[in-house]
Amino acid sequence: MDLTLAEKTAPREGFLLVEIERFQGPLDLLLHLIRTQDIDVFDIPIARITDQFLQAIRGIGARDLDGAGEFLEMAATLIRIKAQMLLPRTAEDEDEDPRAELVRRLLEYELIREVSQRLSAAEADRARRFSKGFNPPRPRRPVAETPLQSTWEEVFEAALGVEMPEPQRQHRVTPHTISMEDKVVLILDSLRETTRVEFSRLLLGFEEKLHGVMTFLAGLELTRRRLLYLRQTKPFAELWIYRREDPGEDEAVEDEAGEESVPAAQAQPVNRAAEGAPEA
Amino acid sequence: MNAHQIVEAVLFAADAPLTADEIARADESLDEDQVEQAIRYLKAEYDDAERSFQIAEIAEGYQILTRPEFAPYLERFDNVARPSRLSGPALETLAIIAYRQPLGRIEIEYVRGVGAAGVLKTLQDRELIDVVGRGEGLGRPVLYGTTQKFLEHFGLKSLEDLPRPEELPVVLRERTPLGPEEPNADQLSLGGEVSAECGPGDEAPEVVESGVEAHPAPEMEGGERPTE
Amino acid sequence: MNAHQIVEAVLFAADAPLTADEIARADESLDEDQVEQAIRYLKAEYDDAERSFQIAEIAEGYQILTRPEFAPYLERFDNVARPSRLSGPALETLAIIAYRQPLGRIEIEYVRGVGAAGVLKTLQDRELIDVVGRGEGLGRPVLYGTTQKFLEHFGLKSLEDLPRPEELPVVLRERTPLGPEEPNADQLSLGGEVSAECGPGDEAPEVVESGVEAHPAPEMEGGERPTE
Repeated sequence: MDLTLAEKTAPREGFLLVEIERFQGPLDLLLHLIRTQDIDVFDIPIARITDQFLQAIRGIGARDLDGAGEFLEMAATLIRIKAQMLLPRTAEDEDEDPRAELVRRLLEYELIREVSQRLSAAEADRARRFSKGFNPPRPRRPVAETPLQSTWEEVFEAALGVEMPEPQRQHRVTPHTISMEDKVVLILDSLRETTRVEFSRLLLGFEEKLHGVMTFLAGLELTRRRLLYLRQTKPFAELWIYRREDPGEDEAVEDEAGEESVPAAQAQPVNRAAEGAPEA
Repeated sequence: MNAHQIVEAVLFAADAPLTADEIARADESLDEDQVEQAIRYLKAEYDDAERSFQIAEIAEGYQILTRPEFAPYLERFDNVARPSRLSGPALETLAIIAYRQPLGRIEIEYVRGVGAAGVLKTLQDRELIDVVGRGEGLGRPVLYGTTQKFLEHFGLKSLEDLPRPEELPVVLRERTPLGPEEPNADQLSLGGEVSAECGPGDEAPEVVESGVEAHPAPEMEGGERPTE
Repeated sequence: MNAHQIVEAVLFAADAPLTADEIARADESLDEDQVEQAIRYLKAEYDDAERSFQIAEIAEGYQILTRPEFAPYLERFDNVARPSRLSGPALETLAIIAYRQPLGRIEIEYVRGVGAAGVLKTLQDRELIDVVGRGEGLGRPVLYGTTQKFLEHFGLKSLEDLPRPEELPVVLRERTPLGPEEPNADQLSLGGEVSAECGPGDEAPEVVESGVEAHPAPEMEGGERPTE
């Protein structure tokens, strides 16, 4: 199903000017696409929206690798829904439109957006009123003398919640199948701190042949999106994947940093289901 | 010394909203009712005399604040502290927590579609949210709720001040529902359910469980603010 | 907007005494004389209405303060002890210190991902933590540890009593150096070095004697990160 991605996203068709930086996440972008085109949210033309979504995030990788995973995750969800829509429905499936969960999320997110705008207005109103600027220091009872109610259980609970910060943010992608979008994430991640990576390195730890195919397709797609280029010095030699810098950017700066430290390709994806996240 | 003078002095010296009960601690002779009466008296006095400040009702309490009309004059001063504004992601995250508390990080991330760890830490450090419990699931995830400071920051009297989901003009909802079936009433459908049946003009239908919990009893007694 | 209203608003919101000249900057239409005149007007108004506050002339300028007669009420108000709880960030910081002590602010901030200066101050004021030594690195950073009072309050016999079950996050169970992968030895991995000599149960190394060192001026800004 992932092959459809490359075919269907014809560059000019239904072109929408979208500045990806304006959006706070994939749902925000999706909401924008639906609202601006006056689309019925209960009957989303999923193929069209998917194409537009992919087109909109095309430029994102180079500038904001950090946020890319979230957008790509949504892209994967859209592609999956699109595929499900094409499948003949069995009797058990019939009660749930493949788009239903997405619709719920969109409606809820829209509501949250509206509330956050209200909050923003309330914040602005409050900011126009000032409290007393100065109060002479008064003899206060030392904090240490006021009774403390916190218990050791609470401290211990907090201890259990301490998380070591992740060395780098990991993209969470649901690895249902070997999807091209997963491979796109893998490649972009690998190129986060280095300018080039060997194709073979991206396959380390993956047994199935399909991984190679999908990684290659992902490489081609990213090449098409002008995020990278592929280089092979002679036939059957190692295929190198190079990050394409923005035209104006100084390549030299980043060049040294990476050379040695290609992040282990297997680091991603993290199984999101394991964290109890609902499946899209 | 009149009751309203004492109340005024306490309000004047406080650096955060105080409840009537708290104010009453200033003197044995005062009780909550007297404090509230004194506040009504002071409000009228300030209005009559056209004071540049007024008594605002915030976070279930009272606080003297300048009237908004004077903001342009005050904003010019370095000596006047201005609270910093929250970012879009921070506001959205707060909105989710305000309506759905208590809830965990995973749920918040699902609603926004993006990671929330950084924003949550920031909001916690600004004391706008706090850990209010732990969930049942794997690893007993930490659950967040809004705080007293949250109400103060937005100048809200209570969580009831937030609009109910049905009251919000939500564009998408105007459309016809997707299907006859009950949308999955799982923990993640604050707006979804409400939206399925009710057009913007209608009265809210019988209140849906999760949507109504939009205003859960906030567990924040005035006296028990988090330290710091 | 009257001149005296503007002057009142400025005096109310300013965090320090202001001279007539400074107050006049609130509006182009104001000059020093008008400000002085407005202040005389306000003083008379406050006297007539028997307000609980007044405009005091302090060496550097003018300031609104509560009248001294009301001091007893404010004092009483302050002294009604209210039990309080530690906030989520405070609990988390305390937990990190309890398990990893002695350690410095930089490391705490690294684990928590946000500034810790305010929380550390709170815990110090509560006498739950204290400065117990200084690290080796650049600037010999202050190291924190828990206090006797910490043990007493939480009913622990000793630091060896701290439960260390499997579920405890590795970062608290093991004393691997903290910091980004490339350990910038000077700043970030001091916990590792110090820990070599002192397990949680031991006395902390080189205890700082004077109380001065024990309570460093809280760098309120230093550690805080901008809101997200």
